[in-house]
Amino acid sequence: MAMKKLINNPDNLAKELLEGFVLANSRKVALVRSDLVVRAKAKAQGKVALVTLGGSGHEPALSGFVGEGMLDISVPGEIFAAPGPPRVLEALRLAKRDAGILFIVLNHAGDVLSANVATGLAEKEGIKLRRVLTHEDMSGGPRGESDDRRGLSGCLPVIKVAGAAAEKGYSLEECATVAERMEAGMSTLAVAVSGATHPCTGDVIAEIPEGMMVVGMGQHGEAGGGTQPLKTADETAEIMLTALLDDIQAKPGEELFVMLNGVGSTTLMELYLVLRRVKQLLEARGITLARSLVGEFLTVQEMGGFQMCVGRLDAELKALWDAPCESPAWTAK
Amino acid sequence: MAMKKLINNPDNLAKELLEGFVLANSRKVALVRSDLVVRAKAKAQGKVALVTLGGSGHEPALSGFVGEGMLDISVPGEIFAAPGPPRVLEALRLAKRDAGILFIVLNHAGDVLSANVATGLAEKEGIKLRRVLTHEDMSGGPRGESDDRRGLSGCLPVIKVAGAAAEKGYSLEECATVAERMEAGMSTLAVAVSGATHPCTGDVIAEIPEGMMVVGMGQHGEAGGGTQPLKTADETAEIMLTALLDDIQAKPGEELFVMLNGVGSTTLMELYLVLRRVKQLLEARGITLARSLVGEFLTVQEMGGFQMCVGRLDAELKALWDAPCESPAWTAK
Amino acid sequence: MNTITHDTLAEMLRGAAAEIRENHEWLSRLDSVGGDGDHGTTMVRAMARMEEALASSVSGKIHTLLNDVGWAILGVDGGATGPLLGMFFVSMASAAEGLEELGAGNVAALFEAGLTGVRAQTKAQPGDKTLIDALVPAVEALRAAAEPGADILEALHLAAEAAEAGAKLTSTMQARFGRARNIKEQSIGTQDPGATSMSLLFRGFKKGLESHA
Amino acid sequence: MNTITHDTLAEMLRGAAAEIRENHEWLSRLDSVGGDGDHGTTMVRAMARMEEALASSVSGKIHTLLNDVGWAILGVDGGATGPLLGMFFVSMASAAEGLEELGAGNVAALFEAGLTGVRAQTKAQPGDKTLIDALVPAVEALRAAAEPGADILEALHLAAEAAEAGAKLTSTMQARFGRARNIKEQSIGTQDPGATSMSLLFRGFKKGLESHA
Ligand SMILES: Nc1ncnc2c1ncn2[C@@H]1O[C@H](COP(=O)(O)OP(=O)(O)O)[C@@H](O)[C@H]1O
Ligand SMILES: Nc1ncnc2c1ncn2[C@@H]1O[C@H](COP(=O)(O)OP(=O)(O)O)[C@@H](O)[C@H]1O
Ligand SMILES: [Mg+2]
Ligand SMILES: [Mg+2]
Ligand SMILES: [Mg+2]
Ligand SMILES: [Mg+2]
Repeated sequence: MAMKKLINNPDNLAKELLEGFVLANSRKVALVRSDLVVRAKAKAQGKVALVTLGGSGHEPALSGFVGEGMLDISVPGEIFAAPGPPRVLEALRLAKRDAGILFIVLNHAGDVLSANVATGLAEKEGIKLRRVLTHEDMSGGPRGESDDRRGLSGCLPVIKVAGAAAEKGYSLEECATVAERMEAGMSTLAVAVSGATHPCTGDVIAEIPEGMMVVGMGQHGEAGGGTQPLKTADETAEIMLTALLDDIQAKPGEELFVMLNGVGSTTLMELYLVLRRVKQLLEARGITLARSLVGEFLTVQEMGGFQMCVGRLDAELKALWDAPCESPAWTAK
Repeated sequence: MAMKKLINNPDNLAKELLEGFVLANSRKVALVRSDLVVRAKAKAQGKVALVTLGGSGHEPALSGFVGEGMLDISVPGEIFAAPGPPRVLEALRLAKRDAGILFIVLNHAGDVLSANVATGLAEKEGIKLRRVLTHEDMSGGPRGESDDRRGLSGCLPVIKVAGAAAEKGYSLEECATVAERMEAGMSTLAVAVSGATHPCTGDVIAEIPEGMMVVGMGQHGEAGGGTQPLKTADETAEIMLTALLDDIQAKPGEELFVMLNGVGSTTLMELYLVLRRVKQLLEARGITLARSLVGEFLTVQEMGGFQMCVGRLDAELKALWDAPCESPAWTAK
Repeated sequence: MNTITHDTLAEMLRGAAAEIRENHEWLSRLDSVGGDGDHGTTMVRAMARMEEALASSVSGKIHTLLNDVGWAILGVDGGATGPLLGMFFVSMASAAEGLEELGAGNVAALFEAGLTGVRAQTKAQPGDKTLIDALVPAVEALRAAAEPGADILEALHLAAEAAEAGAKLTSTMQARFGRARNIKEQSIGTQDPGATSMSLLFRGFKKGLESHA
Repeated sequence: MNTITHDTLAEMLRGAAAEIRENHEWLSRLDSVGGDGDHGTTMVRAMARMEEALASSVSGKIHTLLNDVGWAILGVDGGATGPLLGMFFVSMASAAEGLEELGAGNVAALFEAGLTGVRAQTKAQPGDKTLIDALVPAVEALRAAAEPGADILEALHLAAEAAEAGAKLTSTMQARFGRARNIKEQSIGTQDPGATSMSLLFRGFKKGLESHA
């Protein structure tokens, strides 16, 4: 089937969508240099700044996480492609401050390479920064082999708590500790039920056979095992939650958050069914569903499926999770 | 193609999704009687209450609009089917207060009939209420023939301003005036690019031919003319905006809001492109894009396409639009 | 048969439920042309509620039976059908207050009240392609046959025929109410689902009565 | 040909751009097996940026030319390719500081510096199915041919052959870096797109030099 997308010239797609994004969220975000997304109202210089980078085409991620209590700057790339190092360096220069920069990087080859080059150059210029890598996709490989686990939607909880910490005046070291604790305690697993098309090329991203679903797919639908007959919401919830709890070795008595991130055409309706079952299963194991988050945060075009992200919360992380924020994708009072 | 949805027994779908919805939004909403959605923290009795009703399967609508500064109670029906009058009557009893109830009804046969019966019974019980009908789908027929225009996503701006008015202590009459002014100045047009499946029956809702789009489809994809070759985002924006401005007879110098409501699998990316073009076109006509709202508010499962809703704003409506609110689908500080 | 008791009426209602259940796929198919394809499902749900009400309504009173059935159907989340069909029975119930059994005249009067109750809910007129187009001729046929002492089975037979003719005639009409009005001229050529289910209800009333006779 | 000037180098780079442009669909096809299918597009974008830099780089200095090209490619939003290829040229530039023309030994030294620059960015080793697997043998071939006074065209010919052989060999390897590592064994049987484009670059360098000769 041919692509059915309302777009203009694919070459201008990333640029045009960015314009529209800022228009739609003009009270929260603004553009600098026409290609860096910053807050509409800058954070005080005395506080740690949060910067991230990543490809476009995953809206609202990642620029949708810019705002009070969350990111200071996002460097959006082309569709599904990390921004090049020079623009990332510009962002780091823009964020430069004595308090330092918490630089959050999702583990994808392009993002990491671009971040590496930019970090090297920034450090030569005396820019103070700490890098935090998110790599919580359990389908990438065994826990501990961080290189093999990609960064999926789990970046959102990390950005939320680290952003809240920065807002509260935590030091760079403290912000990094919070981010790393959140990251270390979490794991994400994706399920895909239907594919999508690349908005620029029209190519099929992830062809899912009729009647099947694939558990353990990455952000762009790269193949990755786990093909099985389509299950019910309850069964799918159980398959995924069981794997995730196993991966983070959750124990009775613990408090967890669960985030369900719809990647495109899967409805909120379906995600609510999954959350309902997740809650029942956690209860049966004596685990508390301390916080939940259901919506579309990091999408893959019109792909069908979702990512389930599960992670440990302690008192501090809960307080940071609950702290006010005001970004296009997450506003809390 | 067979349905690819993560659901359980279709007979329990509406009930289960409601459970998950409340779980996911437990700080904002709660259930009464297991089938009425109310605010987690009730509004003061001295203020006007807002109540609405409508079928499920359009998440986050309509229960996602319950919360501070918006609705007090939503009566969710079965998938795509209005709730029966007895439950609506229960909701009106629950909301009963001297300040009165603003009862917002979307113009669909089932909703209106159910609301009619419930209203008749409620009035016999001495429940004070004012009904506001939203019917802004311009594809239904000529302006003025209100019976033929359905209520689409335009209910959201109406609920927003009326909810803010109620929160500010406006009287029932004043809330109704605000709601009706907002409603009278707006118009909605839908475009569909790909169909969906009914989550209970698996039936196809709106089959859109390869390479085509349909402008002027209703909320459940009932047929309605306007089939044409798929256009670019810019062209589609222009076709729709031109028709809408014509319908509300917008003039240079006016201030309008534009809401782009994705109905399912159409991405935020695409909606941002459309908004970008809308802004350019409005500017060319000397019209101000005073407010915009882009997201998925009233969906039709995994259908591809969106609704464009355009309406007049005056100073009071702008202030009410900007007022704080805290509902699952719209939170503003 | 010259009179109908509480139990006979219950049989009639059960007959209607059976008739709908047998034809629900057709109803949904008709609804999928201009509507949302759920009319069969909704009617089946309404009938299930009706049967529950029949089972639990133990007063032995015609008024109460009809009222319980009406409220049960109102309780269905069924789009247009719930309120219209629910009010149909609720209004019949009001007209049945105090009656222990029904003669042909009572039967006509009850159905007239039902029609009035439906028409209070909608501006739809005959010719607008709705259930009204089956209900009006059915009620007229009942009234015409309602001589004192007339055979009720025969009257219901005529009513069912009239309802069916009315329902068939809706295929020549353009929908002006309900979802199907959105497809305008394209609604011509297909029977209205609501009119069709109304005619099935009458056929079911008749069959139910027959089985009891 | 024993020496390369600024202008000859520019010709080599143009040759590389032409070679990529001719084969970009193949590159994307290779990338769609285990990656996201954009490698051809990204390389074309990178080459367009390179040509812009070639056109606007007017210093006449080899160092500046390579540095401008490197930064232009870094500026491409191109996933893995931009940083790796950009740092390749930026690192070559550093090694070219002060040089007005390049002998065979200089050429080998520059490409060695480019390789070092790439390897500073990634932990990928030979055998991991990345562009390293084409680049390492190419650089080795250049070094082996780099007798004083050696023919640079001949050396580049050998390097291009070595790169192509290296790229072909990647089809026997399992990807351990980049997106393709996600498909594990399934990556065996297809050449690595990055190694392939690297071998195309070398073939293009050679062709560009040939055309200038
Ligand atoms: N406003 C109305 N007045 C009279 N009858 C109506 C009206 N709206 C719908 N109907 C009847 O209801 C039928 C559709 O019922 P159903 O499919 O169950 O409801 P919905 O349209 O809400 O899905 C139509 O065929 C028509 O006969
Ligand atoms: N971490 C890495 N180290 C070395 N080479 C890499 C790495 N990641 C990717 N590559 C190379 O990049 C190629 C893919 O490039 P490209 O498709 O342009 O980038 P992306 O994978 O970001 O879409 C791979 O074939 C591989 O040769
Ligand atoms: Mg890529
Ligand atoms: Mg319906
Ligand atoms: Mg229907
Ligand atoms: Mg790629």
